[in-house]
Amino acid sequence: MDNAAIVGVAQTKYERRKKDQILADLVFDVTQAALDDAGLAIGDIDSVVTVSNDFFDGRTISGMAVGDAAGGEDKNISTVSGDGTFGAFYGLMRVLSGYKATIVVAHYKGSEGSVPITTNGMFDPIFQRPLGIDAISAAALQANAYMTRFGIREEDVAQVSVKNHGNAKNNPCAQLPMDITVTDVMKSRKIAAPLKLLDCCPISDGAAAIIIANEEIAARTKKKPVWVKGVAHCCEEYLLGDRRLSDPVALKDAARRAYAMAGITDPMAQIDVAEVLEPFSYMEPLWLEGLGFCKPGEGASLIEKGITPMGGRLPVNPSGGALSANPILVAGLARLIEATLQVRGEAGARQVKNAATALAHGFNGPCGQSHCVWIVGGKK
Amino acid sequence: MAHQVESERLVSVFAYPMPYEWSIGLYGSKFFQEIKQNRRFVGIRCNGCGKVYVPPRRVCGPCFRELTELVTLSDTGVITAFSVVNYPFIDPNTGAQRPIPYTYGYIKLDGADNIFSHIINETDLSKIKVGMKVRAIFKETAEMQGNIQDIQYFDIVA
Amino acid sequence: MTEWLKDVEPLTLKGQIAVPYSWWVGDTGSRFLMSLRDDRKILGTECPSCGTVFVPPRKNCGRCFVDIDQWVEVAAEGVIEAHTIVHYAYPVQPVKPPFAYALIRLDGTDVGFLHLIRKDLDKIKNGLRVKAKFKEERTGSILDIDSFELI
Amino acid sequence: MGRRVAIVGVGQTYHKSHRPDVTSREMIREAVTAALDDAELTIRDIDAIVIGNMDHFESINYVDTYSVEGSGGVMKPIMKVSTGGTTGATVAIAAYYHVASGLFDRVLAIGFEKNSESDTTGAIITCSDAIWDRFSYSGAIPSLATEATAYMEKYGATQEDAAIIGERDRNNALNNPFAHLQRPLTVADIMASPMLAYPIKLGDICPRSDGACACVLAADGVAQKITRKPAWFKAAAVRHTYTWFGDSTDYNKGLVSMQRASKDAYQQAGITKPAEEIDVAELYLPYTWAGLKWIEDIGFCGPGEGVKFVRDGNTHMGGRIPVNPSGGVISTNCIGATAMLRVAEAAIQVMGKGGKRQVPDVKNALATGFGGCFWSDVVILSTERP
Repeated sequence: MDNAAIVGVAQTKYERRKKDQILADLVFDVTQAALDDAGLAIGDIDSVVTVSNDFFDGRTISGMAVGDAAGGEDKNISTVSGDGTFGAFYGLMRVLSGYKATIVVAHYKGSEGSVPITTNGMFDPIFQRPLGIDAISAAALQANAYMTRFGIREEDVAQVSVKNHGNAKNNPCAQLPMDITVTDVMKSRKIAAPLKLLDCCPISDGAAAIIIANEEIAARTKKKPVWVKGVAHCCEEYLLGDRRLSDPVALKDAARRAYAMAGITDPMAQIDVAEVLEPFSYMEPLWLEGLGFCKPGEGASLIEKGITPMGGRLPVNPSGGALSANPILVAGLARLIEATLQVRGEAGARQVKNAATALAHGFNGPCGQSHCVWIVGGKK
Repeated sequence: MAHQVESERLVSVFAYPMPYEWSIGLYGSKFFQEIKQNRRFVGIRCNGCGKVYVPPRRVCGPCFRELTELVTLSDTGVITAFSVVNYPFIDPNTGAQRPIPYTYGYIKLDGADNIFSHIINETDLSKIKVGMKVRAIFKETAEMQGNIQDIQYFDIVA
Repeated sequence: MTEWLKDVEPLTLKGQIAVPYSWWVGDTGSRFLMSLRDDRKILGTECPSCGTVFVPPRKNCGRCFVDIDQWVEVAAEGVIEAHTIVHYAYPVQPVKPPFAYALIRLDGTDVGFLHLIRKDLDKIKNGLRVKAKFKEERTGSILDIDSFELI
Repeated sequence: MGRRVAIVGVGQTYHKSHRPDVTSREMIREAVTAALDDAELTIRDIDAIVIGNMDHFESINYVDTYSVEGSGGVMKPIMKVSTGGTTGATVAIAAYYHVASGLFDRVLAIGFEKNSESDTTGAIITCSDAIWDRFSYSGAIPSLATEATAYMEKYGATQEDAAIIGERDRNNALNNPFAHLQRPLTVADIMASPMLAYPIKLGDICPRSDGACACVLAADGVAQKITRKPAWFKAAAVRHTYTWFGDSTDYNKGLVSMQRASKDAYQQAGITKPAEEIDVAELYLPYTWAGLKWIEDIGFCGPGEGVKFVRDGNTHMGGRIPVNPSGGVISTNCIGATAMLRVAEAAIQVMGKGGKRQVPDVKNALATGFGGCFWSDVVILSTERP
């Protein structure tokens, strides 16, 4: 792979409802801020990828709403419908194909639609949707399958929520910085067993942007470029019953290929910080297993062992993760932005010491059907 | 099992509307506020290219500039294009057939540089032409809800 | 921020997308649903390459990417592989919470079958056996199976 | 710079107004299997997949994950790209970048639509802005009608002139076994068809179809091993000019996005005289007037010269630049696949696989995508490795 770098990043503060802003307003904010961050002008950008979803936006061709605000005038522009890590992947491919700098912008307003109804739309219209299943109840099935298989207790995964809401206190963009205890999580309202309210992400509004550039542009940007070392994505089967929900095989494959590109053979030793997309608490340990940081079934013990909290060997989700703000689609890009900030050493109070190599992760589809894994680092 | 020849083909029908509550934004809200308070239109001028856009919005795409300068516009304009809609279709806002005929029009409001689309209160093809002058007919203030239908339609005035 | 913006009250528009949809079930799915409707029997298909028995039946195997035309009748009972008890309500759910979703491995199949459990919620455990309860009035829908019940 | 990329196989379903026999997923597989067969590859040879459609047309969220059983995406990278009417072409272009980037050697691009599963106009209306336009907007036809009216007034074009395009494309469709509408339609038939929105009559516009299309793209060095005649990408350009409805409606300027995308594409391909250097074109013409006007925006002829250019026979089979040997969009329109069908048909022409619809001695073929609202994609394929 040729060298490509993340040279500019920006995100809004994530909030339950940004009533005064339309999608284009959010996108304009982050587009300008990402350009400022990079020290580039809109004229330096020769390719634009917007990220949106017609169901969530309540509009067919949802990308139309933000073309102007993303600086798309007379530029090669396209729209990825999926998580921001996938949009960024397309942006990267454009740079590797000869564009100088691609801006990737994602937006989402959970406040404007119905999450159960729009995510019911992910399921098979003939065999599953009439049953009323949605993203939350499907996740609960996965949580049940995973936790039953390995004998993981609800208290174990509750620790993820405690850790990530606590980390969010150091992230000014996070929506739900909270001091909570395992007991708080356990006592929170039942949603779909074993998931309780505090095991679940909030509904969020927000936008994020990153600029991916070639070496020529990266040589003259304001901030230290963060290089793309490896990236891959992979999708597994569709119907929930066809999958072994406790075994994230697509994530394993994506990680394998991303690690191979980045020269990573021992992820726990070679990766300094990880940002994984965990809209539900059980997902963090499950994804960490898929990413090869531990053996299957051991993910839930990493907090207790002191490995994944701040100060541990592998701090996971110093940003507070998706549990602390989950603007869908934007959420994956936010993971990549946090990884970038960590490698730059700009993460403020949540900075992981000597973070040279960071992992970011996002996914599409119910129960993490299609995963994308990024490895970024400070050196070419 | 024997392979049977089947003639019946089933459909799976879905009848749950997807509800939304879209933000209008401060720029759009200002437009509706002016209609309600002053029964007038406002647009916004780009200080880069000088264009006046209606409805007001935050960004001029070609200039990639933030817009700030509100401009009061007339309630009159000129028809630049129109279409008398006379074919049946489902209105996604209601799930039922939209009443037809009605006339969908592109109107260049006096003082604006782009086109405003709305309904023109004339479906007789012999009585409507491109270039005709039209005037906005607003709802009674008490009935206004802060949306595009606070303008009832445009009447042909000449 | 521009001065005049401060005096603007942000408005919203309530609306919906209410386009009606009707998905073709296709020949393969229709045969499955008609069998539920007419015979109260659950049919699957078997991949000629990997031998997986799928339910609901597939026209092709996603893993081997080959056509499937081998039909099999599978049992209307099986084992719970995963479940959740749902406590929140929204309009698309066919029954009122609390109820359960379960992935059920029907006897003679190799995949989980997603459906509802409505009774004995406090007794549900993975590994327990359940049996399909058919509706009296059947229309050719996945909901012709009312739900599964613990045996 | 990116790697050179070629299309090495194409596949499509037959097209009909309804495909009750298959689900979308099953229909997608028909196109994928056909494309793989054409390239003499199996799904195991494919490194990544790009797919797209219009979400609210089938009301399926995340078709990338929905479709894997039919697309072949199980345990593969799959990405969804969605840009309305241009989707099929933007998917093909995204697949092009997958290969050009050096990350993937063989990539499958898929476009599909089942228009029969919703009310097409109702679904199209959801592309308009909910705050400003959705209460009055009535689908694609009135916008196109206003464009046609403006063109007629400016250049004196007549309804009969436009009808020639319909007659031409519907005639061409008789040579395409995959086309949806396979009955000839004459200028007189079109003139006599019911008026929908002046000046557009039923015979002037595209049908709604169910169907899918897939292309296999491969990298330089790989492509030559798959086929003796790869269709090499010389250019891929996209311009989307519309954010606000009322900004793009100055019809006197022509279709600005098409002008800009063409200019970019010709620059990439080193083409200075399109009318001489392009041998065949597959254009996304959703209605007849586009066949007069947009060939001006693409630069096949000057502004206002479209009618003469067409009447002189330049765009008919046997002319200088035959347009839409496949029968085009007026004969087949499965929206999410429509723009990919243009790219696929251009590839078919370059690869010499057009059968009865083959144009002789094709070196360069141009394909366009068009969509909501007034967005344009241009792809140029060639026998010549760039």
